[in-house]
Amino acid sequence: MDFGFKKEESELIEEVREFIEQKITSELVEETHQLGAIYGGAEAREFIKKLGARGWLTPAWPRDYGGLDSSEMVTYIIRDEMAYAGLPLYFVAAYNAGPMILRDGSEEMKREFLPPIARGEIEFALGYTEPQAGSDLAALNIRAEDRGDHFLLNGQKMFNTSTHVADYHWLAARTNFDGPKHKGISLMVVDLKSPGITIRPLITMAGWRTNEVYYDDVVVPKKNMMGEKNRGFYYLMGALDFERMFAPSAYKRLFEEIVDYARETVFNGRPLSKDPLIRQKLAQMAIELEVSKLLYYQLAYILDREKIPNYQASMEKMFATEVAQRICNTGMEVLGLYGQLKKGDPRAPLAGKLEFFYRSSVVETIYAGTSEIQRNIIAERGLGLPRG
Amino acid sequence: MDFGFKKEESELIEEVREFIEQKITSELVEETHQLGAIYGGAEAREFIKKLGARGWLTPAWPRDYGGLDSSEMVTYIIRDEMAYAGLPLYFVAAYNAGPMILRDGSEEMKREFLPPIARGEIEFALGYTEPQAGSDLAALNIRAEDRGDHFLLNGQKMFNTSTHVADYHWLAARTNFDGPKHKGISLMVVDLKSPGITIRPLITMAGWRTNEVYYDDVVVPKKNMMGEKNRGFYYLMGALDFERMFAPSAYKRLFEEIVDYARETVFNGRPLSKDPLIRQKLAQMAIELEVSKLLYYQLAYILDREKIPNYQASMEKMFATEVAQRICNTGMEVLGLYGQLKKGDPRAPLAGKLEFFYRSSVVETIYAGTSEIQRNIIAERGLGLPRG
Amino acid sequence: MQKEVWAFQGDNRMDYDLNEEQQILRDSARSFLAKQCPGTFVREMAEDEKGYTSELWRKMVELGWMGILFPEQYGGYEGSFLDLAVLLYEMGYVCLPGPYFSTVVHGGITLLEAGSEIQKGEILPKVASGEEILTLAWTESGGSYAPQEISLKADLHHDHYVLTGTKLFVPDAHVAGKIICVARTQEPAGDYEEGVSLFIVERENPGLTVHVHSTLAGDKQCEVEFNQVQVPGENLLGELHMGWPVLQKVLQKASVAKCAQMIGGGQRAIDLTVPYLKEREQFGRPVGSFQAVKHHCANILTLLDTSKFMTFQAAWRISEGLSFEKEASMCKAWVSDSYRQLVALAHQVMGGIGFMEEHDLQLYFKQAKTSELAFGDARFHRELVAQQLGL
Amino acid sequence: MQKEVWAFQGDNRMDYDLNEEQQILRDSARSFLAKQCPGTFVREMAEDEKGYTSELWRKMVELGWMGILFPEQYGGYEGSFLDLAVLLYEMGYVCLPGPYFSTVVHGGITLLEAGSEIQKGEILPKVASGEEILTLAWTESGGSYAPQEISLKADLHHDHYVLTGTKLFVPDAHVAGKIICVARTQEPAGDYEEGVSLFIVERENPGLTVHVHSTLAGDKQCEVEFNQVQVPGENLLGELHMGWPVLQKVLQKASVAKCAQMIGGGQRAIDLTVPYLKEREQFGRPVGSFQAVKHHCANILTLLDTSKFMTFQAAWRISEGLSFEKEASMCKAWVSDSYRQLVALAHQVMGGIGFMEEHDLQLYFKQAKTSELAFGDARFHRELVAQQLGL
Repeated sequence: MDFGFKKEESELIEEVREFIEQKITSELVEETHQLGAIYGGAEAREFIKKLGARGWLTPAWPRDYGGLDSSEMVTYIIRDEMAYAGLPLYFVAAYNAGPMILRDGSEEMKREFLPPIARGEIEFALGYTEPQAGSDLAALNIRAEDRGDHFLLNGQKMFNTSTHVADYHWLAARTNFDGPKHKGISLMVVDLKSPGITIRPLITMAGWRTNEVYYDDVVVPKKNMMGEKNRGFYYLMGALDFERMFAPSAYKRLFEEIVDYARETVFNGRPLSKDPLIRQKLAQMAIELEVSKLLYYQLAYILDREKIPNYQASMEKMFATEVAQRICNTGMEVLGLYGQLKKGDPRAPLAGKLEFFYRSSVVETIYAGTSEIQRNIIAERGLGLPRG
Repeated sequence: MDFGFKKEESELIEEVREFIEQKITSELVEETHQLGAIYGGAEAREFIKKLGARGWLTPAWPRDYGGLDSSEMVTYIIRDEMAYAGLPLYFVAAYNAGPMILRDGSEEMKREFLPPIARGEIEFALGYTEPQAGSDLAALNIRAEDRGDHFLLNGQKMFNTSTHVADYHWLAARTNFDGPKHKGISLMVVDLKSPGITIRPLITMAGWRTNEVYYDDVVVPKKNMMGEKNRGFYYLMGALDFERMFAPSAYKRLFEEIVDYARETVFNGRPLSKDPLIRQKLAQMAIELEVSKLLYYQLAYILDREKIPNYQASMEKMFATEVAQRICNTGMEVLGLYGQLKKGDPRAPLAGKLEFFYRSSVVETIYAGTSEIQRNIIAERGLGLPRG
Repeated sequence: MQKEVWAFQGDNRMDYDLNEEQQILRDSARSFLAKQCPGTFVREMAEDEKGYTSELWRKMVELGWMGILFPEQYGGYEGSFLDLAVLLYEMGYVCLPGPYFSTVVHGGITLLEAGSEIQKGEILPKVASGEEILTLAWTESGGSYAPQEISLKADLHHDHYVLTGTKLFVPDAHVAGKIICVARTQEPAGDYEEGVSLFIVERENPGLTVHVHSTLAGDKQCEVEFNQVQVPGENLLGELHMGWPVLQKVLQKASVAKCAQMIGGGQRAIDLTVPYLKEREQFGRPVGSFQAVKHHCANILTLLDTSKFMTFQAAWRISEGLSFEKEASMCKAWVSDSYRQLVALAHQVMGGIGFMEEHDLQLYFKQAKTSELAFGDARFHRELVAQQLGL
Repeated sequence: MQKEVWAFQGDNRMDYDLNEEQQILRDSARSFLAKQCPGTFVREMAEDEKGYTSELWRKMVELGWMGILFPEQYGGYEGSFLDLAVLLYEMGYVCLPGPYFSTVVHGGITLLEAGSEIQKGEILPKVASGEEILTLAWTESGGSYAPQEISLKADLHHDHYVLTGTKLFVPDAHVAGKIICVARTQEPAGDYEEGVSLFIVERENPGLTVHVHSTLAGDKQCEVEFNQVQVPGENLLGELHMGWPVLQKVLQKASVAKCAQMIGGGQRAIDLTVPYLKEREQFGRPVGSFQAVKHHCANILTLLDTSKFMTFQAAWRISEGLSFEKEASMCKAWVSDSYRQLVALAHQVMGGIGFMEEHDLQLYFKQAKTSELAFGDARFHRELVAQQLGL
């Protein structure tokens, strides 16, 4: 990396790289590949605790709650290095639920959840999406009935990744059944071992598992509700600006392997890398990765100035994920017939990695807000164009 | 052309080519270039009459009104050959107004206007667009007040190309000022020499002229109204399916000149045409032109079966105009620094033709329904998707 | 649903409709395959070692599909190339697994192009009756369809040839009875197109080993190793050293045949997507009413319609006995890119549900990539178009 | 209006904001140029033979803009490359015509890179005081910035060189006092980068004829014919035969400078478009509320923001004395394509009105193409990036 980091940041990068190099195991990589992220597995939990022990899960948090009082730039650096290493940190506890609790949770809740999150001891899974509420979160209708000291939950969630390995569900549920949809949602922490929860696998075309989660008379103590009742939608919308990002180096690593392949593979007595068309395409990908990098670190820059990345977060997510798909397509062009060979085939280049990314990258422009939603946000917030 | 035309069609193509070759003059080409179409100029009127004399302006019309009782396929062939020759026939009288009169006009009106149109003696200019009514035609508000035996017109039209050279204005005006907008429009033929009409030039970035047309107490006899009063919007919408098209060969000719240039221009001891990147791009353009051709003749095919090209007309117009712009961009890449040299510069390749097309092609995806409008139509009519 | 548009032959002119017989063929194939080949079957066959079932194969034989292209004398139906295209469209529509394409297109067309009367008389009737499965072994370690690729050697020893080398990405070789093998019979002296020959090789031949690749689509492409494989002299297919011109024709025809499959798949991707977009609501309105979604769909339909026209223009030219080289390469280049883009857009408008293994859309994602790569991708065919343009 | 985003230097790290001085420079340049250089002036200068007015030139001199990059000893302001970028951004914002860029960037930077103390001492103060206009004559009939392009010959005759050949696309040569001419002083023996030298040539030199090209943008690019032009030996700029490494640096720096102009133009294209889209109604609602229009605009903003970041990363690296070759080429490649696409999208959302000559948007359409071609287009720079990647 040659971004002109501060000295201490450059040193941190080295430290993180060294750490990863020392602690990474082939089992961890394999487990992460199977799960789609470094999450919930035995190997991952081990590794995450080591990361947490250094404060690297939550460097920007206050020391009181287990952070380092450091910067978002440091967080972004660590997450990008992890992505580069094939260990993407999409860590709901540290990056979605935690920051919301930090901002809007009660002191009791902070004390209960933040330090173990920072130590990497507990893992959360996102509980937003439902069959009828994808991009349109306000439409969610899992019911949380107020029963005095607890809520009674009934309903269904869908595409709730990691619920089968996480400890807690970071749940958005409907607590008000009349009035405007977006004024009746609350956020709560649900122990995934609670009686009445059934988790059913949904297998994706990447081979990863995601889940349907059924709630059948599940009891959730009121103290587990985050912030004020019925204000969950506002917390969520506010949080999106903070949490929306895509670490570009997940695909940078893949790109570098494609470049190596092009250099090493000789056809008709000439390395593929000398083919003018391939040169152009690979150079273009290098440029787009560079652009992604600048968009990515801009977010940390804005956050560290205590401003809110607004349309910029949408732009980064949209751009970087579309670059990701272009890298896969370019790689497929470079590899030709070989591109379709899967992991395990003795002839598979990149050990089948590209075949896998080609499949899995399909969802990048869909999950966490489609590219279409991001473009709406860019136009409306970035340019002030009127809502449809 | 190698489309598998019928024998008589292939013969016609030869005949048209021969005709063009014999009758074309450099003055005509220059005049057409200046005006943006073969229209209204002294040379053009001469040529158009010769075309009309053979029935080639309106081959599909009944013989009674000056046609040949031939097919739309023949019309499309002639228009594409003319486009290829740099003499694009966007002939409002023959292709917009005429067919509407033929379908919905009174016998009197047919007798008055159709034969001279077929003979190429009179020329019409489109009078639809207004400052506030571009894509949204129903919003037009030039006023035509009913004064018994005539209408009294007041208001303004904009981007009404050719009004300064044509004989008649094919005008859409508001004849009902209450109720739904689209139920108050009528179509009429207005003599452009009528007192009260002022035509002001608007120069485009292509150098062509279009016009603002001001109506100030202009008298139009009622017999000049086409069909029923207040049903103009429906006539217009119905006609769009029939008249929407873009002859792909206007840019095919340009493409062929770019190919010739690439073959003939040697850099570093090698013709540009041997450059792998240029080969790929030119091949792609050839393919897209082929696609355009099939989309184009599909329209004639549908019309000749007395069906209505519906989303297909939108698809052809959208696709062919976007290909047009890609051809210009590709040409600019091939020509490099030379691409910016204008007609008249001694060093200008293609006699500056690409520089001109690069500018003028900007409007192709805008006029006569933007690409966005066409995509709406394709999705709604072609796939039955619900209106926004 | 939108009206299906075809681009077909009429009175000496390329026509945009099916004729009556083709409509009957299409309808019967559509209803037969809908029953016989649901998505669950496709998934099952991707995991299955053989990749097809004898039962379905037999039924397809009974319908006369194996001999659709062959002259009557070989037990065929003398259908046109367009008829074959209609059938392949329907097979693409359901992602039909199994060795139909390799048998009838790879094998059948190559035999029709180059086979002697004896060879055709011996093999084609067996194909038509479902007894024989064929394939064609072309690409080697370069993964290319260019003549430079051919280095598997065939040496003449008295009355037989000895073949040594390795072929990759050979479809269905693991179940084929006969493999047509592209071999080099002369060292290239400048022009790689010279000195290439074709041989009919029994798969049971000792010295021949087949290993099934593990591929994206779970189709059966094989690595075939020829280790001193002895082939009788009469198994030479076509003239000695003159195999390349045959292969060029096979490549173009097979490309168009592949495109027919692809546009069937493209149609299915639309049929899987558009009805869902009309039903599914977000923000209180159907997803398909959002302009961004509509425009993606307009692009999808454009990619499909144009792919259909390009495919059927090329197929029509082959049927009519007109030149088809340029049109076939234009077609494969256009459809290869378009189908991939079409499915990518379909995934985008479907959202999360389309990313699930159990949703059939992913089958077409895989079919699109596999088909794009078969017989040369868009880049490969654009280069052929450039040559046709005299560049 | 959206907040302007910049990508600028901070505490050792690339920063995304302007510092205070740069903000002042930007604001004063913005208001000065808004007054001095409306669209009417740009159109007038495109028709004008000279292409600029002495009056405006003098005012720019008074503002110290000519010497912004030069050391104080030469009458300059010792501004950083980033300061220059801020100024060029504003010039691009109004499509400023005239020889500023050729004088300060083409001429000034080349002299700073390669000039002797004597040469700099003689010329730079005159530039700073507005007396001297410079340019650089590089491309010839191939229209390329590659070393193979250089074939104009400079032969040594005792104490002077004789230059013969033709240069094309030389900016503002018709008004320049001095033309820096890239010449071949040695026949290429394999490596075209060797044997290239730079010469300072007086435009008034007999044997030198200048013809202004007729170009898309109406900027003044010239054909300059050197017919046995005699140049004194001391006018050699830099070392004999060693001109190419100098030119490489000039190319990269000038590319980034050009990009700074381009992003200014891109910003203006947005400012011309977006307010109109909020006002103009069609179908009873603002055009800018249609999702298709919004998405075009989102793409426009993305093209602009990313172009800004790429430009200022490269400019920042130049300012900081870091390596900048890769970043400069990445930047020129990205911005060249992005600016053209941005203006095309702006035209598309504006509709007919943007196609009118009198609408300023067309000025930016032309600026985008001209700038894209200057110092190598995206393809040219991608090839340099490929080399940087070790491909």
